[in-house]
Amino acid sequence: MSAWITRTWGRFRGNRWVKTALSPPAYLSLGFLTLGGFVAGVIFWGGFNTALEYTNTEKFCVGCHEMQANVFEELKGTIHFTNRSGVRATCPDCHVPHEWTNKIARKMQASKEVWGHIFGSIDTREKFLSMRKHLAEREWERMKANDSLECRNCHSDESMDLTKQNPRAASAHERFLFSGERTCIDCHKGIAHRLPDMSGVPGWQ
Amino acid sequence: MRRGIFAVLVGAGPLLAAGAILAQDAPRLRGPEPFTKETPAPPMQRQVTDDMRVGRNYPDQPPVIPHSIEGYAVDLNANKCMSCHARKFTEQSQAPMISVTHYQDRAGNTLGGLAPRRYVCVACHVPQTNAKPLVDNVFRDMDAITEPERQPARGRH
Amino acid sequence: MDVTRRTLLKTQAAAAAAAAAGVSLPAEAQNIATGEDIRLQWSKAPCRFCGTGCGVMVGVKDGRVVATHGDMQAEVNRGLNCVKGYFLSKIMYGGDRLTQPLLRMKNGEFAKDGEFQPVSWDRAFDEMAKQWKRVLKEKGPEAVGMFGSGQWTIWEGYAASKLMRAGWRSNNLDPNARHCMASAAVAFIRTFGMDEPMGCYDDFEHADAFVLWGSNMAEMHPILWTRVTDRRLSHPHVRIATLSTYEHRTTDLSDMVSIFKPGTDLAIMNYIANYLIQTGAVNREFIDKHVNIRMANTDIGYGLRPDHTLEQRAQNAQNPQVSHPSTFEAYAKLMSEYTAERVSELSGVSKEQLEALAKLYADPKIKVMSLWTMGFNQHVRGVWANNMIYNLHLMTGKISEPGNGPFSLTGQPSACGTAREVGTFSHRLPADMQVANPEHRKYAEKIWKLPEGLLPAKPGYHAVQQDRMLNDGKLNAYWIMCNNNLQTAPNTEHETYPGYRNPANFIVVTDAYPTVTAMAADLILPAAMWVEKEGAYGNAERRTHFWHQLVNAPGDARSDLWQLMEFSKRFTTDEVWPADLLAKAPEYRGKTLFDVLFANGQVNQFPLAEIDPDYENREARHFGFYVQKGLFEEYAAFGRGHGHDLAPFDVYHEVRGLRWPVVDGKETRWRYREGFDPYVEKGTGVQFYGNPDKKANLVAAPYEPPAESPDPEYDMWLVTGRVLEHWHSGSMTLRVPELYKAFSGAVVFMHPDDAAKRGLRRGQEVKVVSRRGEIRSRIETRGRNRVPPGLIFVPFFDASQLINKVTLDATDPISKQTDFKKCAVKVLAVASADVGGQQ
Amino acid sequence: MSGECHISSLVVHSRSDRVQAIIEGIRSLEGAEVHGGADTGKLIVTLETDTEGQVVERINTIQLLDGVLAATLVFHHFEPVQERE
Repeated sequence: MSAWITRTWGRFRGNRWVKTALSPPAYLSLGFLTLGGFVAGVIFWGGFNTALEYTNTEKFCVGCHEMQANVFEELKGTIHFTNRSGVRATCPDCHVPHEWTNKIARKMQASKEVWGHIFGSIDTREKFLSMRKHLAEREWERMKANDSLECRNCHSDESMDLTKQNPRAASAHERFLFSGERTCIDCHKGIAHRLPDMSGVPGWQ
Repeated sequence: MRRGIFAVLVGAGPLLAAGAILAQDAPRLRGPEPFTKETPAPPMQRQVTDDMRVGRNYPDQPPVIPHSIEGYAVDLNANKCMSCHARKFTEQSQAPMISVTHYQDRAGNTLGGLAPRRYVCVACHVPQTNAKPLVDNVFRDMDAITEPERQPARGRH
Repeated sequence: MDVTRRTLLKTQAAAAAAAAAGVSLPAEAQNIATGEDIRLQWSKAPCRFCGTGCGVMVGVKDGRVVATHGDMQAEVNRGLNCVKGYFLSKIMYGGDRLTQPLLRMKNGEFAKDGEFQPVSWDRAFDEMAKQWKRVLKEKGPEAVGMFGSGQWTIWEGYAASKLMRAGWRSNNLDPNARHCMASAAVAFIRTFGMDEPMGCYDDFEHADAFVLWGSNMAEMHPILWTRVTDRRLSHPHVRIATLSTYEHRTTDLSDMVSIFKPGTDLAIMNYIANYLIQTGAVNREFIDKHVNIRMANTDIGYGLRPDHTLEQRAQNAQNPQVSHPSTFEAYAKLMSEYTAERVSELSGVSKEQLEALAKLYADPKIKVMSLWTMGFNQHVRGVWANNMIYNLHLMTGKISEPGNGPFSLTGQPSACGTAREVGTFSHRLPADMQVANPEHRKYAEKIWKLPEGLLPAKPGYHAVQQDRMLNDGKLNAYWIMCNNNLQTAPNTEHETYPGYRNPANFIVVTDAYPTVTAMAADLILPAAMWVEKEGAYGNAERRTHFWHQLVNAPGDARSDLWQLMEFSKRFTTDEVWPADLLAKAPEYRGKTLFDVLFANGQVNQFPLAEIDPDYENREARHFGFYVQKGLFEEYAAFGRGHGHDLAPFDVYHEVRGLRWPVVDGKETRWRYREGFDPYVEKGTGVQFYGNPDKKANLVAAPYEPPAESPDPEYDMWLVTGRVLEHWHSGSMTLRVPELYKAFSGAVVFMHPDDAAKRGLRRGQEVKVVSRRGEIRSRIETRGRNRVPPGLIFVPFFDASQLINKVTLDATDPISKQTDFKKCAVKVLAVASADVGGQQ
Repeated sequence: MSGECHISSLVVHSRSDRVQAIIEGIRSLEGAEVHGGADTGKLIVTLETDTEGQVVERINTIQLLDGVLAATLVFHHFEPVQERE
């Protein structure tokens, strides 16, 4: 694998156009280069962020058939889609970290999803269902690792009023959430999408 | 002739001698009066979520569910009910354990876990809304019959 | 402090004093009740709801039902009940039980526009007899009719059939099972020459694959679903495939789910047939030996009124039931049109899914059980749909053996036992005989000991036709028993209600509760229900199941059987039979219908002494003989020796039901198969002996579209049906608080995108409007049913939201069964000024 | 109504030849019930009264019945009365 990368990189560097692009400029002034670099940087950076923000909308997410027909369709029947006060969660609210570094990291992971889309690895319901466990586990792991950060962006445990929760929920939160023994995703799996085969998942049988 | 039918339709405002009906929901049982009248749809009822156990009418009645089960999976992948009511999870969840009868298969063998025939919990156990009963039910608890002196007057709240 | 607490404290106080004094107190002062006090009398009975036929144990104390639970010894359910079954104890105790007859009166006289007033049974029957005699005299037997029930006990249906056909000489008798099972029943006879399934519930424990065609067993047949899921979860190789027009609790537990466009199930079955033919999966040997190929008449209309354009345009609306002998090659040619591409496009089911489904049928190693109920039966091509599924099983030979077979589920507790076996349809007699067949009539007249030529030959009005004839003033004396047809018939506002209130008509409703139908009647007769009478039901697997009377009905409420028999005393043969007939048989002159129908030396041959002394039997005590036994034994004579054999009466009180034919004391589990069915001759393997040539008929038919489909104005499909917690029109289950509170009112299940498109939210009030009528309801975008865009589902149990004002009265032209699953509607927000008030 | 409910029990030692008369005497008192003990002469009696004073009053009355040897209070419980909604 690494040999293949080295070889490919070598061939890439060997290309004439690439060589030209990578050699130092001979005729341009330093001022032009500095200013031009700055302007290009602004355009590039602004464009990058705009594009990035665009990929952070639900519209973008459900632009793919895979998301539209499977996970988004399932979300529609849940409390995160319709509820009392009309505050709803969109795809990126739960699946994209708000903080920049994490966001970029998540976006890089997401390139794999684009790959999957292009090569049709879940382009039918059947394929999606067979992959569901794998996909879900990845999200659970991620949320477990960041202590359910995306849940907490809206559901802060410090702002919870136990008198407004039913007794069962209040006692579970007191025992497990406030104590730090568990994080949100440990108990609240399958609340926005249907569950994969849960055999072997702790807390399920 | 047409007018004749119309007169009868309008005149049909019958009153029943029998039975006490709570007025606001009566159309659910008997329909509008007359039949052709447009009936507004009452609001959808809220789920009971107070976690208070509800008494059973007799020992074999499956207990009703005192909490919401909205979105709970009972499918080939998962059974959400069992993640609290299975024996091994009740200590943590403090939920009642599934009845011992639920460990028996169709042939009467006692199994190590929930019998597959009992997998669909909601076939027997149902959540409740806080809708007011449409009409009194005068079913009498067997205790009320065996020990009438111990019973409060029923159905009069 | 309530009385209980006071009593408890006093008990403690007394106990403390007794302990101090060393005195032992008598039992009643102890803390725990013991001994006789808590002893209950337990007896068996079948459940009174769906066609599954679960056994229940009923606990009685001081003349009241105080407990019920699943009968461990009942083979059907082995101790389980669904939530409705577990609450059977409370269905008889609704606070508004009818306890006396109620007649619409003004100034002490019957008046169509009067108000209901309590009257005695005598007064009620006097008025009823007067009206019946008036109608019979003015218009003849064709103007009297009766709408019965698949919830009637066997003897109630049998007594009704005798009274209608032999007493009043009218075949205008139809059961509500017409709305429920007619397509299945007709297709059974069309294919096998005999009604009802060849297999039984034991198939559940043997099948490798279950294919559910439009059936939501998880809600509608929950206990049979426990047997399917038990099989699936205990045996990993087992697969469940569900085809439906929307997703629901059954699809949750299915391995393969195919959501198809309403009505295209026909095309899917023909695709599978084509696949079997193309891939060489047809069992030619089985076909050659046991199957005839026939072609059905096509373009057969939609069972609407004859002046409807759809009927006038249809080529074969007059003879929809006809089919012609054909060949397998012709059949294969017809099926070859149903390619995966075409059917996938038509149905919306992917080619991959279609093929996966076809493979279940094609693979000879996979034992397949096909299951269906209203999806097929309530279908404008319901008979075809039933035929097509038989075609698949006949082509593969997967039939009449453990685990392999098509299985028609039923919706009512005695749809099979009473409606079909007893023959309470407008065209039938007991044991699959037909009124149009002179031999069959003669046979019936002989068993009934009645003069030859008495029974009318012309089939009577079927359910939907009865409503139309009432509406048109051609059916004028009408008795509705044990059903709630004004809530459950189609297009009620235009076709059903006007007939009830037509001044030319006298409408009698027998029911236990004031239902929508009862409220629109002229005379209401209070009924005894379930274990308030001795009864017998027949379930979907041919199981006949008895119960004893366990408690008395309240007040003056009386069983349907008592009402039918008692009312027959008010007519003499001279009043209702033609003079020329009586001239030929003068010995019948001057007798009451009760004398000739029930006191005929057969029905009244069993004395009261034969009744189990542990049980009350009000009807028997009233008439002076063991009524139920007499009726049953006379009825059983129709089928014994003809493949419908029933066991002796008393046996059924001992066992948890038996599956007919019962030959030499043994029930039959798989009919038509050697080794299981005693009627199959040795060495033949399989014999479909219902037909004279002992072969089954494979009846080929094409796909034809529904009567009404969505268009730009009425842009949604409407599908109606049931929910788990309520049974049919809810007249019993809505009166049980726990069941009412479990599902407290009908809603419109709608896809969230459809709601969003119309600016509707969950819980918002809407109008559901069709070309026939409209109702107001509320939007549900979540919950147990997940409908696809373009389709809504509305249950029919809620009388405040009478969805059958909206449905279309199109029927299968062959079976005359209504299609409650397909019509076009639009859904509109209710103007904010009109929104229903808060409670 | 006073707002309290007092439930108490006593053992009433009675002369065996007077038991029937004593039982009748006790039963005629408001809120008093005899639960058993006639065969041994040790009657088990409960009292249901509105105040503590009434308990004492009833015991005095019982002690004065002809044939009563002793009336001993064994159990006393009271709680506020909450009318059911």
